[in-house]
Amino acid sequence: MSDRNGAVRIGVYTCHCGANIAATVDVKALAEFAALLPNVVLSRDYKYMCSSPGQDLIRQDIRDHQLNRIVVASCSPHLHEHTFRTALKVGGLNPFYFHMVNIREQASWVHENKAQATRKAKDLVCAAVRRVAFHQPLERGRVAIHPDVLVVGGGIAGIHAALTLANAGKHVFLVEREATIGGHMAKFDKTFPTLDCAACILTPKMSAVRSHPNITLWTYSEVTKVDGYVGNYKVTVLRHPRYVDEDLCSGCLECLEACVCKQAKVPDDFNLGLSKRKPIYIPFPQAVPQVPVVDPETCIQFKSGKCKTTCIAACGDRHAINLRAEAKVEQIEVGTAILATGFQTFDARRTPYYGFGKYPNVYTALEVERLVNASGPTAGEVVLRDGRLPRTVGIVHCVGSRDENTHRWCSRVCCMYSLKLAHLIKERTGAEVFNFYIDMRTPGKGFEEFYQKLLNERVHFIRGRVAEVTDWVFDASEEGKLVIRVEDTLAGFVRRIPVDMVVLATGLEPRADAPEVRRLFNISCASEGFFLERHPKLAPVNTFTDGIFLAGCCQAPKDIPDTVAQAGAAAAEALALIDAGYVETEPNTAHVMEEQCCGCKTCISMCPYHAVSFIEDIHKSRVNEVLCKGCGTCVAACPSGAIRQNLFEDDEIFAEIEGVLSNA
Amino acid sequence: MKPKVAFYWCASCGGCEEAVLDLAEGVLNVVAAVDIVFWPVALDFKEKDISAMDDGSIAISFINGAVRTSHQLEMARLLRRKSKLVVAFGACAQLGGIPGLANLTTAAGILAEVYGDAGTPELQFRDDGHALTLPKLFDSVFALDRAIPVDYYVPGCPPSPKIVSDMFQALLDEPLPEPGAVLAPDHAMCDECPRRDTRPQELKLDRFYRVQERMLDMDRCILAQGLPCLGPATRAGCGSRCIAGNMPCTGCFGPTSHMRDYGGKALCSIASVIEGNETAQIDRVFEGIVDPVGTFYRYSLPSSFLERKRLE
Amino acid sequence: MPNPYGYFPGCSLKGTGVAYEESLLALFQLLDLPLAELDDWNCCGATSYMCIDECSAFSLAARNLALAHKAGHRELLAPCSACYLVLRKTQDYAERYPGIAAHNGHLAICRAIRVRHPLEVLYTDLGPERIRKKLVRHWRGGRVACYYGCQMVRPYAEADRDCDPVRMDELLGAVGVPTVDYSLKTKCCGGSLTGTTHSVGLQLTEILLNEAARKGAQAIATVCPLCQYNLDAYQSEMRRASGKRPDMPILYFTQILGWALGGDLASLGFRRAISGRKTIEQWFTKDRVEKEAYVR
Amino acid sequence: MPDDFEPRIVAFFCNWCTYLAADLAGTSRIKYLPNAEVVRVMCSGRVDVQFVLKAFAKGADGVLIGGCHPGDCHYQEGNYKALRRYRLLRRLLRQMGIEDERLRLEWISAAEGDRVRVVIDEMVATLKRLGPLRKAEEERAHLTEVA
Repeated sequence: MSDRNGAVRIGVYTCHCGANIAATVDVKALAEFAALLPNVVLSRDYKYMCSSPGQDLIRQDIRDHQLNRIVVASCSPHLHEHTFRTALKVGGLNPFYFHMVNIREQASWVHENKAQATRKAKDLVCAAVRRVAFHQPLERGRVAIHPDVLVVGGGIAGIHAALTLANAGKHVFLVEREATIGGHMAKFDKTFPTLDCAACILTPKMSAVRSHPNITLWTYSEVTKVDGYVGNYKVTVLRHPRYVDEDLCSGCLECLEACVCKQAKVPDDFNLGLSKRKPIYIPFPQAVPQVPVVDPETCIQFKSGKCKTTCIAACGDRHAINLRAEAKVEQIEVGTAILATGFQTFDARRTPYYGFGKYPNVYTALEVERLVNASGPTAGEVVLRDGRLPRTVGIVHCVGSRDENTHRWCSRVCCMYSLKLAHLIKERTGAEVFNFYIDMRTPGKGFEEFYQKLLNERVHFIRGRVAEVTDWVFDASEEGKLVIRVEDTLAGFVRRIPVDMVVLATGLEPRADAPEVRRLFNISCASEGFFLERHPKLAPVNTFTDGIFLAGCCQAPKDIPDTVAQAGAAAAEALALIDAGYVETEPNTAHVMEEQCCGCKTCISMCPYHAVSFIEDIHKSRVNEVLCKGCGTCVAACPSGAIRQNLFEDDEIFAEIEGVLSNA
Repeated sequence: MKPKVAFYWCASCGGCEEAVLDLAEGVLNVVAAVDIVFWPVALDFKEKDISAMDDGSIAISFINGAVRTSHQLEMARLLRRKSKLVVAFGACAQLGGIPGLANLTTAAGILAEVYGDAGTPELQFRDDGHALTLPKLFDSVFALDRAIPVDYYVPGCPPSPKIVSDMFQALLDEPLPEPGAVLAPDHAMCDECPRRDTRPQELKLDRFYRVQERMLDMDRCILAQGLPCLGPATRAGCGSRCIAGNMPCTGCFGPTSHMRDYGGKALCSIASVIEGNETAQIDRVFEGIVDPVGTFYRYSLPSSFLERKRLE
Repeated sequence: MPNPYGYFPGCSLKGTGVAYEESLLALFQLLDLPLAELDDWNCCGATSYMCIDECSAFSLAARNLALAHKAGHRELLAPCSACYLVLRKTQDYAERYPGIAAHNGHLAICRAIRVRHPLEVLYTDLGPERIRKKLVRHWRGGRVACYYGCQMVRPYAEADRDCDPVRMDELLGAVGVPTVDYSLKTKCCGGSLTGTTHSVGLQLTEILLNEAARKGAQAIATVCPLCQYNLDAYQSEMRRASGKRPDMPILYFTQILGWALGGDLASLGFRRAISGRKTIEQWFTKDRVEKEAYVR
Repeated sequence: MPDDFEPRIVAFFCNWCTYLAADLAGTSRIKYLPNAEVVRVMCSGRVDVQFVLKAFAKGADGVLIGGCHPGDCHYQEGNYKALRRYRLLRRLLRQMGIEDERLRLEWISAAEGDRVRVVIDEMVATLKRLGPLRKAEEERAHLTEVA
């Protein structure tokens, strides 16, 4: 190898990572072992290699000992490979004369026997030392970043991200599946813990989106295809027909009046079926855009073709209504994308013992959000389905959260919105309100104070997971009521509490279509199904796919402030890329050694990105290194070994294999 | 005076001897240029004649065939001692060759296979005062360079006349090629294949055939017709004689210098261009390859990473 | 003639629950569903065994399953919910914990058998519609509360939904029996507590009876001999315990269906009832049946 | 076979799913056996059959290839290439007297930290049952007759 790279002088650095590594791997022994390996001129161990003294150590040694290869045995390359490469660069060495050995995540943290863990670490270091000798100097490529941004999802996260970017002068495509933006927040009346009116803070932002020159808003639309790579994504958006032209419609809503269906018959999704709408409707008064939608499922014209189409007449010469409208497909190019696809609430029918769907007076929290909402189906009056005013209300916490049988995670917002609803219900009805909780979780600014406030308002709190909501009664006092059976773990006995109304604090779960979205954007999901961030602490809004960022509840349950903060962060990450103008790509691309290529074309069909093409006149294959994403599939497939991959050369991998097995 | 050369055969079929004669009248130039001191198949020299010579007094020894008996080992070592250059001549010497497939079994296995219960002659026997000792049959077959250091390799089963004459050219006058060189082009034979332009870019084979199972189109890429043709992985220089005969390349010219395990690489490549993403379908496609080792290591098992079948 | 279901009666159906067996056999005959009682069957391993020595319990269950396998059955009917649960649980555990299978040879093969409860068989193999078609006698009785007990639906919700089963309601509904919305349909019947901690067991059964009555039911239909016995046998004691005087017939769903499909009264085991005999008289007596026959 | 036999496994993990799963196992402090040593590749599609053969030849008792679940490949379809090669390779290995269990292809997503434990611990157990791949002494004897 030395003939290829001149005399190889390797420096090996073993990191203690405090006790994280040193406790399970004998770092001294490891360093001594490394010192004796071929081409190693220097081997050190140090407490924290990633710290700046640690990095200085490397830089200094490169100068003092003419090191031309560096191996660091510490944590996962996914965490600090970049850090150390930069250190090499500063030290005047090509950053790719470096290899990292993962002896923390994949050794000290997963093994208990110190001798064995150390043996394994030695093998891995030995492999790295052999490998790094073959490393070549490489240059990073640069990819220009298209300044436009795609934001998927028009809830508060998407709205905030879109506005932030637009205000920074970037053009944003905001794609929302529903007929209006606003998401879940638009359904709320008040927000905890400040009890300020959700509409008052949300609707201005919604209309700002609509009117912003830098935002292209596509509601009733879905992303159906994503091609390309960071900086240059080609996105296909399917725009479902709403049968009312957004540009021609003035939002007068006369068509709704004019509809031949005089009274509304269709269950209204926005109010979760608590009210009815017409076949032509607007989701809610403050909807954005202020443009009605025709529902082909229920519109007579669509069903029979024999409607007087009074709506069209009412629209008159505005000609906004076109019942023959068809779906449109838009093609756009963006450099980055922010996923803000949100969550869905847990389906209370999955916990039949709480009687949702069986007893009419069992509600989900979201239904009650609509009930207490001034612009909701009851204009803010909290009444039972039979119109009665509830005298006693029970709020069941953790429905579909913290439960082996449904979801293990805490949904984070339920405790607080339950407190909010308890307050609002008491305020509106004067009813006696019981909260049934496992633990009260109020870790947020002003949260605990709000909890105290509710205690002072004489809202009851019973600590215990509710066993069931039932209608079987012991005595007359329970007649006609719903009985909540629960073990009161503070009082230490089982209680039966008769109430008029039960509110199920359903948790947050990943949207049913999260897997499709994930594949569309080539990102990962965590085990519970929420999108996976690149690093839980250091890259919470990034994904493993460059240029794709996360905001809001699609990443994990969170409240509005956290969502907005994350949306801002995602926007900032996108801006950082855009304003840099380019992104540096990993040089681990493939390339064809043309004199060795026999032109068999095996490689051509290997590449899903069409990065390999066949040059007829020289009868050789060639790799377009910009399109190449560096998977190496073509390298393995090349029958005559004529394709090579930077950083994953055959020589390097064979050396690594021999290394790990060197003392087998 | 003319350089002394020796020819010798170890475990081989004799085809490589033929290959020298395949030079036709060209062989006369060779004969004219050199002084042949040893060639069991053609000339009556004895082993003792070689032993009598001074070390290094032979310019070049051309040894074909694999090493699989103690006597072949002795001869190889003897010729190595007496020669300046040793050339591994032909696939068997270079890679182990067809005899190398014996590494799927053992000496005992082979004898049982061949003689059944007929019994095999004992290693020692005497006849009116003469004692004869049969050489030991090794359990494994070896390429020549596992037995002795080899200076040059000439690929092919057998090497083509062109390759052979080029070889003499290269070795008889200065400057000599790089030590350890394989005396053939260092790219795959697809490049020279007359049908190369008929190889489609999108190849998705949905089944494999054996030669006897399919009437082959004379001028279409053979791999594209569903036969595991190893042309893409095999060193060029053979003159595509098999292709011309409408037979797939079976890889006798062995690997180019850019791969380490010929069969592994060839398998890796061919397995990449098939149809199917589910196990069941994939297995159906591969049913047509009844003997993977025989298909991908036909000439190179002893020089592969695994060298031989694992002992039970 | 379809090939018969393997039939595992278990101890109850030969003892306290004999009315269950009588009516079950009669009903399945009416429906041309042949049953073949398992030869040389043994205790299913439920209750006492299961809580003293699980492995022995599994072995007992496994032997029965192995017998069924040997007899060439693919399905095994277990009318008693306790038997049903133990057999099913044994299969499940053999699946999940190879250790158990190792402990007992039978377990290896016992997974092949499909353990089924008659209620689920009638519901899925026939279904309410086809049963309605075979209706012979029109219901003249009162409203019935369908009580499923806990073991048939939990943890294996295969015979019906785990928290609010409905199949008995639907089957009885199909033959014109009005059922009430009974929230306690899977609550504990007292189980073996009536034998050990009598007062507690009694309390539990009393809750079931009172709530049924409150919902307007005049009888309770069951799918399990233990539930039936608990609800049926101790009503007289409750009379003493509380002021209330429950005297409610506790029937097997097979008795009601059998009657509705024209089963011979004597063969349906009505006379074995302890409580609510008057009501049973009224609802199922012979002369009434003849009258109906005459009416048709 | 000696009881103290510790199998050696060379594990080729793809950078985006299985390697991350192994990292996750670490951050979750999931404990598993130390017999597998990871060689990171960008995609299971990069795993050349030669790598596997090399590992076996150099003394590995088992080889584990870890990739993304079908349909989830970070490079869209590299894992399918890996699957195809694996299916044919194991037949070749069978001919060479190497049991199927010694070469394992597993789909492990970035979220499945515990799956890494399960797979590796299982494989170690299996290999302990199978014993060393190279019964050193007599096999060496075979291959060194000429040396």
